[in-house]
Amino acid sequence: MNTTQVQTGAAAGGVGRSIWVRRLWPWLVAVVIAMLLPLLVTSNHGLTMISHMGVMIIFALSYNMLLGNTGLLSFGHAVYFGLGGYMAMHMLRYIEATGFGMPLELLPVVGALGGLLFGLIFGAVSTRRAGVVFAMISLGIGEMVTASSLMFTGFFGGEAGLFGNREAPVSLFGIDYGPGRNVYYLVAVWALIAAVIMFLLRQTPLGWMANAVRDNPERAQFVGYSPQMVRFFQFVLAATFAGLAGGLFIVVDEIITDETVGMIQSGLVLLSAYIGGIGFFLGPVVGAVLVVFLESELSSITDAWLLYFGLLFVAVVMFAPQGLFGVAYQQVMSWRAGEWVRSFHARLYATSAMLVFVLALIAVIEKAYHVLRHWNPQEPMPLFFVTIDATSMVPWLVSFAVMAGALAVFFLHARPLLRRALDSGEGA
Amino acid sequence: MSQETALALKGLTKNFGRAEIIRGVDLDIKANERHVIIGPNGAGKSTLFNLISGRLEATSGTIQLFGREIDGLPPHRVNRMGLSRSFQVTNLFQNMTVMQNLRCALLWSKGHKYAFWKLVNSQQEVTERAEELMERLNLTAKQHVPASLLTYAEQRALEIGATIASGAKVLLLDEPTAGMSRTEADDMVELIREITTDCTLVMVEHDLGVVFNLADRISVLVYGEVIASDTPEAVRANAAVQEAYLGTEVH
Amino acid sequence: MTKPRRTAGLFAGLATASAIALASLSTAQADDPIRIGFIDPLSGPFANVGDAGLKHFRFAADRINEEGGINGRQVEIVPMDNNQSASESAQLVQRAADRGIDFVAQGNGSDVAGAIIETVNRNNRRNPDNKLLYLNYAAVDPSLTNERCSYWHFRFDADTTIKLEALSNYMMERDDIEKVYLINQDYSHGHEIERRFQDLAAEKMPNVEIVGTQLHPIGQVRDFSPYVSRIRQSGADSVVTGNWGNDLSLLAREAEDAGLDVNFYTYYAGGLGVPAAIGRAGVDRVAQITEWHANVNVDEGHDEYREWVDAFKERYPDIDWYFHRVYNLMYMLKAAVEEAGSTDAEGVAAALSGMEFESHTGTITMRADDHQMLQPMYISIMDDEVEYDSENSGVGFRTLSRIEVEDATSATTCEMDRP
Amino acid sequence: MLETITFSLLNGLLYGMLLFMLSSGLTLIFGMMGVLNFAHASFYMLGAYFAYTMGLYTGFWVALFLAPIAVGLIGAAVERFGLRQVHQYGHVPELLFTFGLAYVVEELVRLFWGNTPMNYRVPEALDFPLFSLFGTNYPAFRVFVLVVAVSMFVGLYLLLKRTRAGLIIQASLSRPDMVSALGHNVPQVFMWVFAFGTGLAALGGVVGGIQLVTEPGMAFMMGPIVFVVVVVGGLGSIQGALIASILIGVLQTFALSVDWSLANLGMVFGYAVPPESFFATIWYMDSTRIAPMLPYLLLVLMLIFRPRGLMGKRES
Repeated sequence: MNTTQVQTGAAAGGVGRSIWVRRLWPWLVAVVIAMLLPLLVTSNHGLTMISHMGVMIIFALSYNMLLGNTGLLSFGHAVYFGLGGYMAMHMLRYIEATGFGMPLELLPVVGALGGLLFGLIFGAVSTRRAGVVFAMISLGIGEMVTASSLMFTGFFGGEAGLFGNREAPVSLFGIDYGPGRNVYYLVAVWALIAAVIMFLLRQTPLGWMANAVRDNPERAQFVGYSPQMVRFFQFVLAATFAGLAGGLFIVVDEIITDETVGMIQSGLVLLSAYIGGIGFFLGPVVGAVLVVFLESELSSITDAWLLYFGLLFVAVVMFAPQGLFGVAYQQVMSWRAGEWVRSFHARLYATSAMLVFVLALIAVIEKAYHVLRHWNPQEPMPLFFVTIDATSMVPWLVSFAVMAGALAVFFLHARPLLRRALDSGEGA
Repeated sequence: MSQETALALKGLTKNFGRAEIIRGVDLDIKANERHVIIGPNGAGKSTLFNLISGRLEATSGTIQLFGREIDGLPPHRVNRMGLSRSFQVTNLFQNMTVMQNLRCALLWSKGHKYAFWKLVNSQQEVTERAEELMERLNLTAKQHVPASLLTYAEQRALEIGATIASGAKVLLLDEPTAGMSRTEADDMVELIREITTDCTLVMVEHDLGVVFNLADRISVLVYGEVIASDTPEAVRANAAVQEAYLGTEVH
Repeated sequence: MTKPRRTAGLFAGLATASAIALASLSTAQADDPIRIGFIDPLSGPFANVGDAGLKHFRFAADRINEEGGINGRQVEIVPMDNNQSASESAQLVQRAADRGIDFVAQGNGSDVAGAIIETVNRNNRRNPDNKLLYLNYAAVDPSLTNERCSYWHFRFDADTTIKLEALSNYMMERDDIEKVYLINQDYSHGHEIERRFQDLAAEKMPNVEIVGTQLHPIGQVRDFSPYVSRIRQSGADSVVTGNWGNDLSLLAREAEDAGLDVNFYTYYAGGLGVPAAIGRAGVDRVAQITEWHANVNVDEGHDEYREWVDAFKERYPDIDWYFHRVYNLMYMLKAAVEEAGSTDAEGVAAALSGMEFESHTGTITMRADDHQMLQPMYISIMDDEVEYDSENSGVGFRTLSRIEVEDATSATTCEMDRP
Repeated sequence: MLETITFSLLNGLLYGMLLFMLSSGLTLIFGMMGVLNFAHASFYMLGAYFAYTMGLYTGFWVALFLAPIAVGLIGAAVERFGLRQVHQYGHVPELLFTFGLAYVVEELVRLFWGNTPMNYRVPEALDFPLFSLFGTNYPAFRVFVLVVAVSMFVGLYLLLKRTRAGLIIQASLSRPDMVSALGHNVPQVFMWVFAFGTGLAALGGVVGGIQLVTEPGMAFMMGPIVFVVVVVGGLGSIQGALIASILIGVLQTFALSVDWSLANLGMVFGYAVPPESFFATIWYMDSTRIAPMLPYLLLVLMLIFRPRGLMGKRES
């Protein structure tokens, strides 16, 4: 995570118009993608999923304000997401009951205020220290709020949660928010606004000092900053954006339950941010999109989806701690540096060896699930365009042989080859 | 030279468990003087700095900065009251560039505090001051290099730069020339002399050449006590000092 | 970012790729089989519960298919994993509608059931040409057929009110039940039982004194001994509990360990790991109230249904045919589709509403007022000498009493919106 | 009342000792390696499952010894091929690695043993009531659990205080950098400490799986509470873990067995909150309903006011 700490520095000098244009266009691309996505995704479920992606992007970015920017590992960030969501839901129900004139477009702001409120309360007690102490306090607060969700059923609606109807409030622009597509656009606009703000926040004095406090809290003190206050402000801001995400979430789902404040949700946002890459602004965005996609789609494809999920995470932590976005970024940098030209074949070779290994591993896992979990293991099993009998030895032997072969090729031949290719480049 | 007292230590002690490291230090440092603290290894010089800068809390005694008590305050509060320090072991934001390190050091003193509604890059005053500092530190060419990739001497220079950036009225420098070659050390001394024309300097130093060259006054710290505090000439002549320190270490 | 162009390009590529992947995944097709979306936890902590339900549905579907299907169309069960999450379930309902699935079945968790009702209502309002029916096989919160009742929801299990009604009719005739202790999980299901049973005791069980009520946190208690010692101190002779899963297993085992001599009247002692976890500790001690249990077939001589139960056991040796209501559900759905002539939600709903069906246990009725099934109930107690044991635990259930339909019913406050 | 207190104490102690068996290994691993092992409860679960499966072939008594060893070896492998790789990136990735590992282990357990609870029972030799108190039987197996836990503590204590290996471990609990300074092969030491710690957790699982329920959710259920114990006791302190385990065990058992609420306290001072006011929910909340929250409240308060825990020597 130490690759691109304060990425603003390089362009520190003048702020000419051309730089602004260059800086602006990635955002324009994002806008265009967000606009066009519903043309590709037309089903209601698909629209809900991409709306969830938008929500998760805000949530994961807010999480990264803590972990990536300030070095605070939180196991309870969902508290602010969920409580923000509940605040917004109560407002929605109030609108439904009384006809109060708050437009739907502004409902997420109520969520943000909820996140802000609880961020102030819990932030005050938890940001005195960083590191393990902070992590454990966040865990404790998360568990406490979860436990209290069944105690204060008036607020949390018990285990059944609370429902609302997003068609009840008026719209600022006269939009009908019944159809999922219109809700998606609302999410997209908010996600973009939130992302821009969070991007700019990284470049403010507070954002810089958050990095400083993460790397060297002591030095930060000796330039006049209280690390606790820096953490506190970052924490409160992160909680506010988490609350905003929660407020949007209830607009999409029209239901909120206590699982939104729970450990699983907190774990999910941590996974999203980390898998994407916490050292990059866009890392959590990639992670959020991927995690929502996998959570939503993988489960309908395979029984083993939680195992794949866990393995993916472990693999990222072990082999790509800079995150998937970080890996991609490195490859692009390497491409720019011309390393690809001389190592293209070696790269292709190593990547395909690894790919073969992963495919064989998937085959093994799928077969194991078939044999151990299917009521009738003898039933022919479709696997990679062929149909096999998972109870016979042959497919297993083939898979294991392929796995072992691919690993051997990778470690004994491909990797040394790749190293040599890269080294020779440095020498030249 | 004004006779106002910049830094006053009274009966300062510090114990670690049963070990007494600082054993009742009284010291008055006048505004705008260059005051060097010398003493054998383990005399408690760094501990004294840590007490003054708020990194450690004193066991007893008081510390006053321009007449205001600062003992017991956290380091950032002390810093905001106009006292800035450097470290013996380079202590920078290693992942940040030279420019970023200097800007971070400037933000508070330029009144930006915890602002999250303005961008660092659009603060012209901060940028200009940082560029000015880099110029003085001879680091302009390296402004986009992360601190961790600088040479040792450059890191020391940046360390000093980060310390003086805020324009503190009292500077505490902890062995700024440690580990440097002769020419590097000379450059450093020149730099220090230049930047401390209108502020108070308290410095720990081993290199006696540097000490006598730079100091207006010298205090000698031995086993947690100040045994002498006077002009360089007087200290040089002081019998107790010669016995306790110079006699044993200087040939 | 220092390298905006590169990163943005990557992001664009990734987003486009995933968008295309999405698009390819979600195309609705209406083809041959009649599909039932089975929404329950198939992974995570409650997976065993959902998994057992899925096996029931699959087995019944296969039977119907062997018999020629429904109107000549095959029945297909589409498993959908909701992770026991209400909001996840709401999404799955949408997905089912997208895929042109006409029926969704769910059972675990009244919170999830509530979310599904809401979503189905909303879907049927917002997408009138893609309507869904919700077939509920186990969620027992009374509100689902009272204040929250919906025309699109059909409940095949007896709700809490009905179960307690039946239980109280049994208890009022037993003169050895004098002191009852209520221990329940601290959530709406448990609250409902506590409240409702107290009302019933006041109403019609003059012989029964409630000597204590206790709510405990759900799924959190590892050690029930404090509760057991309270039950002992209260002097209770019977305990009524709606606990399920570990909360029931641990409670019963603790009672056995401590030598507490009371009878437990439970909802869920008969399946999903509980018999194995309680084992012989429950003999003549742990009773359940259900719409059926395997030894009913022996007592009442339902040979055809015994064959069904045996075949299920052969196919899934780890568990037993437990949800008789899945049988009812599937065959009533079959009858309704045949009557309506299509799987159109409105037609099938009209046919199901008020349908009378000859099940193995007698005539059962889907009450038209609130779409609540009315059926006879059985109170049975653990016994290690019956023909069918549960989940290979060595203990099964012996009928204590059969409660006829008229004693197992309750009024409804449902005011249904009908199309 | 005496009955309630006696049994609460006994049961609290028992539950506390179970917690201790899990947390001693965790605190050891943390103190030594600085790794907060999120997967620790997963090894506890593996202990229970291994013992159950082995017990089918070898009987309980052999499994009691074999299962912890087998799990310890798995722990060693996890350290050798997983953690060590991650170690270079720092403590946060290490922690996240174990976080992911917990997911994977749970899924694998579900895969191999299925979703339903195992029929893992008290061995016949211990299946009798040992004594009877106030008319309630106290099963022999519980006493056995206590005996195992106490002998584990004593054994651990002697190992740490009386043997050379123990002295090294102790030294490095307070000063991890010492180990290498003393010329020990640090990775090797880490591996065996990790193996040993996970083995201890597995031993807890062997008896805990019987006392509680052996099912795939058992790790998730125990995981957070073990953290509470270790943090409250003081990271790296075995004695602290023991005290905190018993404290939390007894605290939770008491909260569950005594009906109590703030209103009771209020009555002493002749003060009551009107039932319809905002704070009434809290005011009239039974202690039994607050019980699951108590350990976490304790955790947060402890971290705010005394971050090094009861017996800890350093903060983190």
